[in-house]
Amino acid sequence: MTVQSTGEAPSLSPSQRLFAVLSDHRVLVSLVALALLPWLLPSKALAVNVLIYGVVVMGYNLLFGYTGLLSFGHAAFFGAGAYLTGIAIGRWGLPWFAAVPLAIAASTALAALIGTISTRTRGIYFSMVTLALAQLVYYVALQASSLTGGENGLRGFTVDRINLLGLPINFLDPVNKYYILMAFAALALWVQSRILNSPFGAVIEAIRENEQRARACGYDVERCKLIVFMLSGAISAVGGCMSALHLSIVPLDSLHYQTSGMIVMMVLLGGARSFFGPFIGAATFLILEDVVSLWTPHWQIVVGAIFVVFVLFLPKGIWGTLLDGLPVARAQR
Amino acid sequence: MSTALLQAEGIGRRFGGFTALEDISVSFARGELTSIIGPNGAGKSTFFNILSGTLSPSMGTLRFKGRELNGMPQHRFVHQGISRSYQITNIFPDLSVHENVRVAAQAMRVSYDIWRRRADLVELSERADAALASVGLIGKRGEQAKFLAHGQQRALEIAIALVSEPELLLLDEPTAGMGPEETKEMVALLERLAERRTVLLVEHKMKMVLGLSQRVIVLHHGRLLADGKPEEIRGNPDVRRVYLGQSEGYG
Amino acid sequence: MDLSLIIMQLFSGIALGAVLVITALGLTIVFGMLGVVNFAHGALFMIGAYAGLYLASLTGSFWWGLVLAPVLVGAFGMLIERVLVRRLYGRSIDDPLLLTFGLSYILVEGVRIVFGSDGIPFPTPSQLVGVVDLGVGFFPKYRLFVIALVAVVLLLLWLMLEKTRVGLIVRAGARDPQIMRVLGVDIGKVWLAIFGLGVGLAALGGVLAGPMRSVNPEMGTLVLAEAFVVTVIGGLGSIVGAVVAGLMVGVCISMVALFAPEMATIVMFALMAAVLLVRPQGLFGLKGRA
Amino acid sequence: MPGFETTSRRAGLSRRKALLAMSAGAAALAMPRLGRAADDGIRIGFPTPLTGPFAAEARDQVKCAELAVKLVNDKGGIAGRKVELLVRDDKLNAGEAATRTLELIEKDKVHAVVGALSSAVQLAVNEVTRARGVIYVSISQSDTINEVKDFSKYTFHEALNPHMTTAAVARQTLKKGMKVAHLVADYAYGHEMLRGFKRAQASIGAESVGEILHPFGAADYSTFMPRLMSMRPDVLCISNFGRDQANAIKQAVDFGIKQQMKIVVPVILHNQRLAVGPDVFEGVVGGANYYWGLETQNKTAAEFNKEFRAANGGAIPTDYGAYGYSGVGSLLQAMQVAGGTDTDKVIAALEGLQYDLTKGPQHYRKCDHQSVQSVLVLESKKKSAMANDNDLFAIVASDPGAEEMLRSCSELGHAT
Repeated sequence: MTVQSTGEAPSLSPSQRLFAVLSDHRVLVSLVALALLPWLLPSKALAVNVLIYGVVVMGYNLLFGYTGLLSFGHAAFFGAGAYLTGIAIGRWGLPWFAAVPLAIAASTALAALIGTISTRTRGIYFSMVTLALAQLVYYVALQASSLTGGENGLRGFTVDRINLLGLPINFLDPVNKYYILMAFAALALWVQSRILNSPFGAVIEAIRENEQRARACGYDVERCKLIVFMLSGAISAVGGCMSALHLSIVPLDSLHYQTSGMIVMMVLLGGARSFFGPFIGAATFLILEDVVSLWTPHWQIVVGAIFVVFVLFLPKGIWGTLLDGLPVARAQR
Repeated sequence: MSTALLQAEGIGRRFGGFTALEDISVSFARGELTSIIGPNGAGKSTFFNILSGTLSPSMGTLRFKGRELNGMPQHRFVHQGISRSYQITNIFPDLSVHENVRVAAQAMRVSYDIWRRRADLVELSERADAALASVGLIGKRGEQAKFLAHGQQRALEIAIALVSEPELLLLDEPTAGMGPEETKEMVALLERLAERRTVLLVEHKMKMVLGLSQRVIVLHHGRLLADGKPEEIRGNPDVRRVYLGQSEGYG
Repeated sequence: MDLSLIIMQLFSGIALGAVLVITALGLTIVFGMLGVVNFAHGALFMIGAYAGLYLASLTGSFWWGLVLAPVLVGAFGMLIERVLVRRLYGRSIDDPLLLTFGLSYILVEGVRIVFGSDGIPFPTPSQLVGVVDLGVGFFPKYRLFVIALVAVVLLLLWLMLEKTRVGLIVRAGARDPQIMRVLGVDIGKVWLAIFGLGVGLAALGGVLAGPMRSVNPEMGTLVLAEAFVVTVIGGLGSIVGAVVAGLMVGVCISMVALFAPEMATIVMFALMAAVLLVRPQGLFGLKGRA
Repeated sequence: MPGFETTSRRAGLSRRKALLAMSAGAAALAMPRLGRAADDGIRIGFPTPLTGPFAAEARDQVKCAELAVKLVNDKGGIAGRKVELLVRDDKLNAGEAATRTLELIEKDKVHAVVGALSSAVQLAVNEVTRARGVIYVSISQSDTINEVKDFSKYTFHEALNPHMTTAAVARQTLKKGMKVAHLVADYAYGHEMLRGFKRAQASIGAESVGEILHPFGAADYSTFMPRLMSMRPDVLCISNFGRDQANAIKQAVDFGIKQQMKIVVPVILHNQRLAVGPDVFEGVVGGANYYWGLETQNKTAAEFNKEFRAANGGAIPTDYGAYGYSGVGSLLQAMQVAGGTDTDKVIAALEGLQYDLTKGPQHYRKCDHQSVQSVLVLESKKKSAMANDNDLFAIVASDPGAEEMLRSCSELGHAT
């Protein structure tokens, strides 16, 4: 995953070279796959969901996969992104292109707040504190119903037309909507890729690998954790903005800890610590839920069992396990 | 005393009701290789952890190049010029050998840059390679650190500590768990390192310490028992009684 | 405000806190010994309520349900430890948490399949129906019984920890698992027993809550969040902490209910955030663990 | 504890049925994926919470909706076109519901949507349908959807609303000079119920002695009981729903509240009464859209029960089930009148429709599309007074439908 300066390059087979090229252009590869997605899945609504949750989980992966911090409260940032987009458009009358950056900025501020408290703790404590603080956000949203719509959810901000360089585009059309939202995803993918390739990207991996050593190397570990918490929250909030524009409502459940749990499930399913894992995990989870819930109303038992199996036997997720199995890929690691 | 690089005055440390360290005052001159010895529970590790910022002292002051270090968080110590290794191998196991050292080098320059490409920071990569070369690991630079042999991992940790170009290098039992062959290589490495910087060692292997060090400090029950040249320590009756007699097996 | 009303609220708060204490205890003991946060704790609480109800209807007596359900569910907990959780010792501390999270989905859905997704009536045992005049007002007999029973369980637990060899091992092990190796204890067996004890306490909480609440597959969801808050406030792994924090949260909720009832749920999360700001390791938590 | 076995057996039976219904739905979804646009059937989307705490209600709704479709298809469909019901699990989650509705509209090209149980879900579905000009008949009891902010010409509300039920219940239980206390769930639906009660109480001349808002979804209500008792009211109005209602009543009974005062709820729920048992609910009075026992005094109800029993092995339809029947049924009648699925024609037909499907005449009011209908007031029976397991309630009154029972159009913000 980490980009290494080219030293003595071992001789690569053509397939290995192809793989190397693909992972060097991982953003492009992701975008091509995403562009095909709506034509492969049974419905456009499902494809948009993969897009949205892919971005949310990708942001979460920065924290969980790359830095090793198991947050159980990431719904707070997904929800905050969605709510603030909706509130900015519906209540304050802002256009969507102003509402989205505002929502991301405010969600990042929320991440700074929650991060300041939670990064003071370590290990399991961190998980529980993030969980409880996110629940606090949930209850605040429930109570502040004049702003959020409370239990009824936020509505009344349907974006039906988007003006692109003077060209009005019907945003209710599922295909248009998908590709416009894909632009958000592309931006998020690019930013995530830059972060991972940056010096800071190396720092968070070092912290995950060995926090004590990272500190002894001269890194302010607590501050780094706070920064990555904010970055992670910001990227997940992008997914929230997309969700608000897509559904034209914000359900209160988007802040609930079960949403956080779903995000964790998705990243584990796809493979933490990998660039493609989050989207693969989101797609697998959502398709699975779609298919299994058609067989039986007890789809949760299947989802739960699959999750248990992954924790026990495939902790690296689908993509991680695939990489381990592929000699082509192993040379890259 | 103006030449002292690091100066400890009346250092003490308590854990709850237990006093691990009491009233230690020593100073370390530039260019010396000093070893700290003492039987188990003598307070070596506590003292070492205080010198490297891992623990803060309950009392006393610590000065580095005349600047007080009390209350400074651990990560700032490296930036002052104090770098350490750990008794139990402490590296980044899943990263490549090169990345292990490169990320340590990076700490001295950039921490929070989220936008530049790290591959563009060529100078850091070169410095990492130089550090690897100096501990003889350059041939392994592409391997995952956890697959190195034990002795090589210890050398890697020293490279990590070295790459910050510390004025004071603190090494906690660098030969722990090593066989005679690996130990010999490590001693040679330590001698080379000591030529250019101040080194402080915590060690168990008596013979090695006495042969290698210019100065030896002996701790016992959290107090300073002896401080002097190796030959003085060898002749010190107190040291013989509490330490040398018991640790024949380490010799 | 009326003094008698405040005293009544205090009783309500203690009764509420008593159930919180029992469930949080199970969570905290398992964490203290095994370093495992059991995310299925809420689901096992719910299973406890169903098991109590089922056993009560089978034997015709609430009391059998009260005694047998924690034992049987505790044994089920031991099975979970042996078959699933044990495989994860030595792996990342996140793994048992994730595993039990998945497990909670299976348990809740399993109960829906067996007992249906509606609630099921869990009548108060006939001996405890009705109210007692406390002088300041009427209070349900059953809730007084819950307070008393929890006090007895706490006493027994305390005696076990302080006076028996098992207790010694548990206390030593909670401080440092290495010590147990030195003592020559079969850690595997101790962990098995502790996990069973923790799950049994969750089940006991469930049976006790049964006659007070609607028994349904989702009843554990809120309880899990509450138990988390209590253990975090008290300090993960601290038994005293769980007791103090449980009662504190209960009384806090009931007092807030008097002045700003709609805030009753938020208050415990706010309390937790406040405690964490001052003491990240919780009121009675060990510093190194936080 | 005999309630235990009967409940689980009942659940088991209906579960198998639901599974069958589900797999049939699965086949229906999987098969026509290729040639959806080609066939000329009429497709009605039906989002309902098949998973979650209201699964039992949802299953009853599906059965009733399917019955309504079957009866129309048996008579040759609408203008020769067969009607198809596309059931989707909304998981009681507004986001899930919105996604499913988008799928129904974009992929399955449904002609109309009927359904939703929770207030949040109906508003989410409505938001999606109204933006896309698809008719939606809501069967959730909250009336936020009738207010001008959420309303659209595509929005119809078949269910009762809190204003109607509280008025009917208050008329039967409150008298001039009575003291009334309120325990209210602190969210929009709870506030709606409280508003209804207070208005009815003011017109009757009863006096409010206090109100307590409780957090939505709370499990413990004991902390509110001492204060409620200290208010010394004659009647306690508990304005919440589902599990909240069951928990609140159960704990009020524990505190001996029933000895001091009468407990009254806006809507008395068939399934919650089953979940908590007869002893707890004994004497509680509440409103309802439907109760099978109406068959002894109402011909339509007898007819509806007969059809339902025939289709479901002798089982009786529940309150929420009846909504599924009347919601889909009224829409299909309007489509018959319109002679097809043309949206504007169907809307016009719905607005002019007089229908009688379960309990007597109903029609949609022009300004807000609220269904004007009768309200039942029920009292939960004592265990010893129950003739059989289904004999839960006594009918206290059946208030005939009238527009005067509703909030006025101008009050809801509509142009009059």
